[in-house]
Amino acid sequence: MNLNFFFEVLIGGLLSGVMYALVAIGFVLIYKASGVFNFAQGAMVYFAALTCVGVTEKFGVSLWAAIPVTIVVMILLGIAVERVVLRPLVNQPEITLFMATIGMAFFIEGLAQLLWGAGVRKLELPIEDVPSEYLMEKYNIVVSQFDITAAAVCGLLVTALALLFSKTKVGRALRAVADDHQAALAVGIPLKRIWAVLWSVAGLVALVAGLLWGARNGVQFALTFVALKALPVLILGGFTSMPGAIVGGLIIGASEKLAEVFIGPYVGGGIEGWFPYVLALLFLLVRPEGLFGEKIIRRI
Amino acid sequence: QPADQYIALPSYRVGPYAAGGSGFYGGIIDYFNLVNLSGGVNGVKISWEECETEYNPSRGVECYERLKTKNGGATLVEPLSTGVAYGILDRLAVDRIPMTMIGYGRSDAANGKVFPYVFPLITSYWNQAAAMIKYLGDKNGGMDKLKGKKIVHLYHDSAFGKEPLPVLEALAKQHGFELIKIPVTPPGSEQQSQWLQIRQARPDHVILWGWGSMNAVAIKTAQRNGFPRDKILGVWWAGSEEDTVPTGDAAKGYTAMTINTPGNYPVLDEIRKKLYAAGKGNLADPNRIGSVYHMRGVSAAILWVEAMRAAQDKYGKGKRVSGEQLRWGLENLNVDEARLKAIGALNMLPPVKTSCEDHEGSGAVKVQQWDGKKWNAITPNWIVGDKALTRKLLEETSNAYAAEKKITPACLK
Amino acid sequence: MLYREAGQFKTSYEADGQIFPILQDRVALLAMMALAIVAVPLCASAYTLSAILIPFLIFSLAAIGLNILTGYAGQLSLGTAAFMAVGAFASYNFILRLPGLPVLLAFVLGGLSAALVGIAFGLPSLRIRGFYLAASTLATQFFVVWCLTKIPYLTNYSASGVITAQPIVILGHAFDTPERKYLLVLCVVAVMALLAKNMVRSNVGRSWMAVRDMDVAAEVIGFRLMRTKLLAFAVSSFYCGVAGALYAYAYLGTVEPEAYNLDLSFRILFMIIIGGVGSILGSFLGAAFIVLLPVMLNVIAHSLLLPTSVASNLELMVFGALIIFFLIVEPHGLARLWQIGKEKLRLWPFPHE
Amino acid sequence: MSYLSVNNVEVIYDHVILVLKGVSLQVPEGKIVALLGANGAGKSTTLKTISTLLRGERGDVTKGEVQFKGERVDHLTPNELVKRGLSQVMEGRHCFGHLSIEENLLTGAYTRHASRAELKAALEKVYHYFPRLKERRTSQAGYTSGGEQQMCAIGRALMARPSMILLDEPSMGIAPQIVEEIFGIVKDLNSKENVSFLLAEQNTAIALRYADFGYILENGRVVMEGTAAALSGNEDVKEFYLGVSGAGRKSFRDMKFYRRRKRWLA
Amino acid sequence: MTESATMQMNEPDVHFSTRRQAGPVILDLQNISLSFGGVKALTNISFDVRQHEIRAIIGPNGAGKSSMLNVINGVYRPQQGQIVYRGEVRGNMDCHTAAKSGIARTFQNIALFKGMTVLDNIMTGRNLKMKSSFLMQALYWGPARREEIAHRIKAEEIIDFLEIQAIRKTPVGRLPYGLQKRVELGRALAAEPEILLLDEPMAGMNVEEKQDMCRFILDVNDQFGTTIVLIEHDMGVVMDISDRVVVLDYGRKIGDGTPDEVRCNQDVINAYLGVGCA
Ligand SMILES: Nc1ncnc2c1ncn2[C@@H]1O[C@H](COP(=O)(O)OP(=O)(O)OP(=O)(O)O)[C@@H](O)[C@H]1O
Ligand SMILES: Nc1ncnc2c1ncn2[C@@H]1O[C@H](COP(=O)(O)OP(=O)(O)OP(=O)(O)O)[C@@H](O)[C@H]1O
Ligand SMILES: [Mg+2]
Ligand SMILES: [Mg+2]
Repeated sequence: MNLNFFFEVLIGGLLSGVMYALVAIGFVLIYKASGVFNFAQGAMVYFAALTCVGVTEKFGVSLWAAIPVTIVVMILLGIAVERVVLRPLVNQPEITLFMATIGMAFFIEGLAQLLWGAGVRKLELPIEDVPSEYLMEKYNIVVSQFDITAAAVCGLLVTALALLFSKTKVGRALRAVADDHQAALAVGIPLKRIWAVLWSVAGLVALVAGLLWGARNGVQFALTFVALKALPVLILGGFTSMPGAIVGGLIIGASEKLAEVFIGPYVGGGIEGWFPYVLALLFLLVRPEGLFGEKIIRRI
Repeated sequence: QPADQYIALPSYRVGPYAAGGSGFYGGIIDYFNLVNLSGGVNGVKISWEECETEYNPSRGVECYERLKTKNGGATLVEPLSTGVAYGILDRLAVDRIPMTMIGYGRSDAANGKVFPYVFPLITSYWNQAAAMIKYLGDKNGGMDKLKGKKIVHLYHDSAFGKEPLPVLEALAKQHGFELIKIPVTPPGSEQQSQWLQIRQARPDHVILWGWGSMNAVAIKTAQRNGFPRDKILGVWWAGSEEDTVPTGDAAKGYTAMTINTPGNYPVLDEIRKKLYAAGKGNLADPNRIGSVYHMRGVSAAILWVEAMRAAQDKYGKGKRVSGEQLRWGLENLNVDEARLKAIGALNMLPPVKTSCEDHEGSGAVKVQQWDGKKWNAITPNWIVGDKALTRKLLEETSNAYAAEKKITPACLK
Repeated sequence: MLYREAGQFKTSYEADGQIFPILQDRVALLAMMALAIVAVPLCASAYTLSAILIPFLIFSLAAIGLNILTGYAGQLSLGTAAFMAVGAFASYNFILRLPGLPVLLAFVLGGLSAALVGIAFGLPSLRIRGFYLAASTLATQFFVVWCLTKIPYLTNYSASGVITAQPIVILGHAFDTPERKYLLVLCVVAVMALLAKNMVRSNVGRSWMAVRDMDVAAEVIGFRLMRTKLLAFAVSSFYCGVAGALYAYAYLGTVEPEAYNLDLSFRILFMIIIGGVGSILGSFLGAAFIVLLPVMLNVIAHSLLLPTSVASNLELMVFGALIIFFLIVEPHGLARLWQIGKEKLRLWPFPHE
Repeated sequence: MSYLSVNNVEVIYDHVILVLKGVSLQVPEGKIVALLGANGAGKSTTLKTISTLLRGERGDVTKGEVQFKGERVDHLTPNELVKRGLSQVMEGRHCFGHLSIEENLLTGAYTRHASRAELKAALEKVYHYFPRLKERRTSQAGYTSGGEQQMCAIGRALMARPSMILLDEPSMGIAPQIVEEIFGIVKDLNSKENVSFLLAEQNTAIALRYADFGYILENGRVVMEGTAAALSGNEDVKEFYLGVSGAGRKSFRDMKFYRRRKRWLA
Repeated sequence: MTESATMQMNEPDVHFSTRRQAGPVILDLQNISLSFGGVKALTNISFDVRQHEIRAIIGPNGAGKSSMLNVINGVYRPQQGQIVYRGEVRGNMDCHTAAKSGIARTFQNIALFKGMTVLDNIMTGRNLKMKSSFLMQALYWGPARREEIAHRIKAEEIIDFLEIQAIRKTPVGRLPYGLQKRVELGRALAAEPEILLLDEPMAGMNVEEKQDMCRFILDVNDQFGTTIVLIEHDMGVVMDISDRVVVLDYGRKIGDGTPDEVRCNQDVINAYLGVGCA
């Protein structure tokens, strides 16, 4: 086996994994802080990216002007979600909230296309998506500059959010909310405000993911599907852990690429669709709460 | 009995494939409106109704069932979706409504003896694949030059992506090139591993049998891995503006198959002038007039209208024809260059001549290349692949289908 | 005060254990069945039968299946469509390979195959819980569909990987018209719904619910977690498998594995959540809602003469909004709403107890 | 003027189950008021109505109003109520299972803008009241014993430094010594910091011992009210809530099978 | 209604004098130690339970009482020590086997099945006695139907006994706390256990309700001869109804004996009771 090729696949996988992690973070954020599995995260990624591009197109402004506008839109969306969906559903079972987020996903998808049209757009960030020449010459390994940048952004986000959760009073309150809405209300945690803020932050995370994924693949409806790539990352890393998202992403990314390249050809290929899930599942058999997830308390 | 010629359009304008759906159905409706403005088909106005399928087979079937009985009964249906087409395949003969599958669906449906009501007009996947190999052979300086070459078939891992495999495999054997099959799991938003494999294999050509978002990702990932785009040849589903625009410059030089010669045509001008200028165009964005999907829609509508004329010639001019009669019209199409010229669409699509044995009627395609802004045809003439080979395959599989379904192959009158 | 139990005394536990202890309910149900069997095929148009009622019934069956697993046994699953696919493709192969096999038996065999697959993929549920399990069930979804596209034997070496359902012939009668297909589906669904109702009101059902509500306590009481959960997976997959076979045979006809994609799994999940998690009736209500709502929205949107793309997007938005709306009005679904309605009716004219 | 007053409140659960049928009660400033009543009388519901936690349980207040410090509060959020100084200890503990005991306590101080030192002092105070919590401070609350969780819930409410506390069955599952201690703390806070209490309690004897005033709830109605002394002296209360009848306390072993069940009819 | 139900269950109150005498040791716990990570929940605890007796376990919060019950019915596996049940050393056993061998229990934090009705909850208690296959149950036919009805009759007896007829079809989630405790007792009774483990069955009840509960416990003990292990913080109840009491503190046993002995044990007074004996 060609070792160089192996490393190329490995590195490519790790970097793809970071891209998955970027989406997974959005899930973790909401789950960790409210116990809701936010199915609409993918739709939010699409919505954010499309809004950003839509604004540049419609008003003829530059991307840098469109981003603040999109941020405002995402914050408004976060507030609206809290007001319209979450507030009336306080203290309901997880599955109900999960379902509500599916409803939201439909709504947001429809809204995005209604506002900006169903067309496929391009989004160009000032980072070129070509192999880094330095690495190419030095190590003869093809790694895109873009991916490296994305990895850096992702690392930054995770660090910031992990700090938020572990070091601040708000972080503690968020975890409390995830455990017990009713008790969180009783101790005076302002659920409404916290949720609005949280969903706004999730919107911003979605924007970052949307920009990077959009620049990578074009801004189109399929952006909503990247959520499917993030799910195995999520269960492997643990729903409640920011670092878990990154580590899970790396593991999933690398192993899925290696599997596809080195095992795929023997079984007809295309195993990337289920391989990460099966891998994560096997892993869960050993640790049912994922790598870094909070232990599920089962006690009587 | 209403006087209108009513067409059922189970369309999709939301969801992952909305971009294609809105262009295609937009083109159809634009052309219908144009025909109606000039008095209809020998005075018979065309009417139609859309129904959102979201590209979902089950909703598509519901749409079909709902639309088919309206306005005195639908006389034609076109779902632009393999899943929906399969879902209603069995019902067509019972309902006596012809269905066209312009450039998709099962290739062996071109056998009118087994599938009397199904029309994969212009080109099926098999003929398209054959034409692709023909083009690649020509490009290399003759089919014999293909010997020893490596061709990657990078495909959407579904019925759609696997459809051309029998043809490609047969041709690989025949011409001695190596066919490397690499599947991409739908929806294909990540293709790093596939392109690494491709880079590793160093193929001479890559056939991109992709669909939807998979195409843009493929082109981008090729760029990221430094694979030259002009070595990639896409199937027509991978050859629209929707596939290249989002990739920015990455798609420059990328080639793809098409059944329409890119460019401008009198019929499009007319659409601009008579419809869009008057605010009656169907596309939200007039810049999409003449885009690949739009043109394909217009082409579809042109063929249907010609079929209506043919049927009216036989069954009574100036009168609405029934589904059965329109089926006859579709089976006896003869749209030659002269006719196309009269319509204002000369060269926009290849001439089409159908018969009971051949519901496809052409099999001719062109290759186009993206220059960063628009598509340009790079083959002056229509390309036709090894039709004898596809014919043989077609007979085999369609007869197997007939046996399984207990159908006695026969031409309808 | 038409609807009341006053005066309807049960003198035996047997009488009290009936599925519908209240006379009015029984009468209503019988009337409905009579209507469904006699009147509907006579009066309903082919469109209503083949585009609304047949899919409605098939989806109801799948929803019952999922409801057994998710609603009763508490194991959230996103792999329903995969089990449906197994049922369909297995039935197809059984009929193909065993000529002369009765179609109904093939459906049962299809269901059993789905049950086996269900058991295999249910094994992780012994350790994995909640959303972790839900996400893991996606493995089933993707893996099964992948197998169906990769193993040509399963699709009888069809070039494109589609199967064409064989005609349904039972005892020499061909079920080829919408009316007949409808009657067939109706019978299958009615019988299976009855069986499901029996299951959930007897010990198996209680074991599922016990595991759902508090698995540790269930174990302490003496239920075996493994057997209970796996049985739930098996029964649920059996139902989904039969539904999948009907979906192929009585509805679509020609199917590709893609027809059983994640989207379908989600639609069935919507059905049970909207209809009522843990309610057989809810499965029907949910299926009706999800089948009818888009159709209605579509009709309404188009009658408003909006541009089609606007109409389609609005449709999607309204659909999403309505899901949220119903969840807010009644998180326990339409079945609960129905029950509250009945309770209100019973108390009428007083507003509450 | 009373500190907290509940006026003629009616509550319906799930649109059909009428639970409170016009409950009115008052808590004067700096007093301890006991809310007594059998299982299902509606004590917890009353408390949840006051703290507006009812909404999360599909309960509706269909009539009546709640006033706190002379202001109508039934439309406020629990968070605003806590900020105004009204905290609740919910029935059934409701600790945050995944948070450690100390983190649980700290969430209690969420509404306070306290410095680190102040927080530390507050924590120490709670630990002083409940030494057991100090031992278990780093354990996840989900894994502590029932009684420890109960202490944690009470401690958490104290962290907000409320001026009024709604206590729902503070003694449940607590060892007798600690029960006395808890009531000692209540008295302590009441006399030293002028905190008012409304406590729903099943342990009538001890509740009446510490309370100034009491209400008895039956079937969603207030059937008797009076000073604690008056209630303790009442024959019915003695028999049904204190377990002593004419002949003094009866052994639990010697209960008759058919007791005269007196119910107040309102 | 209440009265008639009670009537059929109980003979006139003469049986106090004829209370069953405690029999031989049925359950013997020897040197049990259990710890979770660093927390030692139980250290080297031994005590026994005799047939037909009411054995109370008391102790301050976090002493390890509930953990003890969890050890007895197999939810927790002790790191050390052995359990002799009915004369046989019991190996590592899971809770299913414990249930099968006649140990039933209630929980401190009510562990009812919230989504089910009272009747269904009680019926779950009888699951080990149900034999018909699930196919039969699906058909609800023949033996399955007869079995269901037979068990229903048993369940109804318990409902009558506990005087909860009026709520038999109410979902338990809606019941007030006290009634839930009663239903939980019913579920445990439905298994017709040999040993009944009760974890604070009277928490959150007022005197009147506690009296009811005591009556139920005594009756069960009396009529069916069920052995009862009881955790309770109400000393009045414990001292009145139990035959022998074990006292735990910080995972250690600090006292064991009749209520009166325990009440006057200085260690117990220091650690738990606070007040001396009269
Ligand atoms: N979420 C709910 N849905 C329906 N009914 C409820 C709900 N919560 C409580 N109830 C009913 O309301 C009545 C009063 O309940 P509440 O909890 O207020 O009683 P309580 O006096 O606190 O009793 P306990 O002493 O047992 O705690 C009970 O009959 C109960 O069944
Ligand atoms: N699963 C567990 N993991 C970690 N620690 C545990 C676990 N179960 C119990 N403990 C600890 O063991 C100790 C004993 O707990 P246990 O529940 O047995 O107490 P208890 O005597 O029942 O107290 P209470 O009267 O408060 O219910 C407690 O400190 C508790 O925190
Ligand atoms: Mg209460
Ligand atoms: Mg305990």
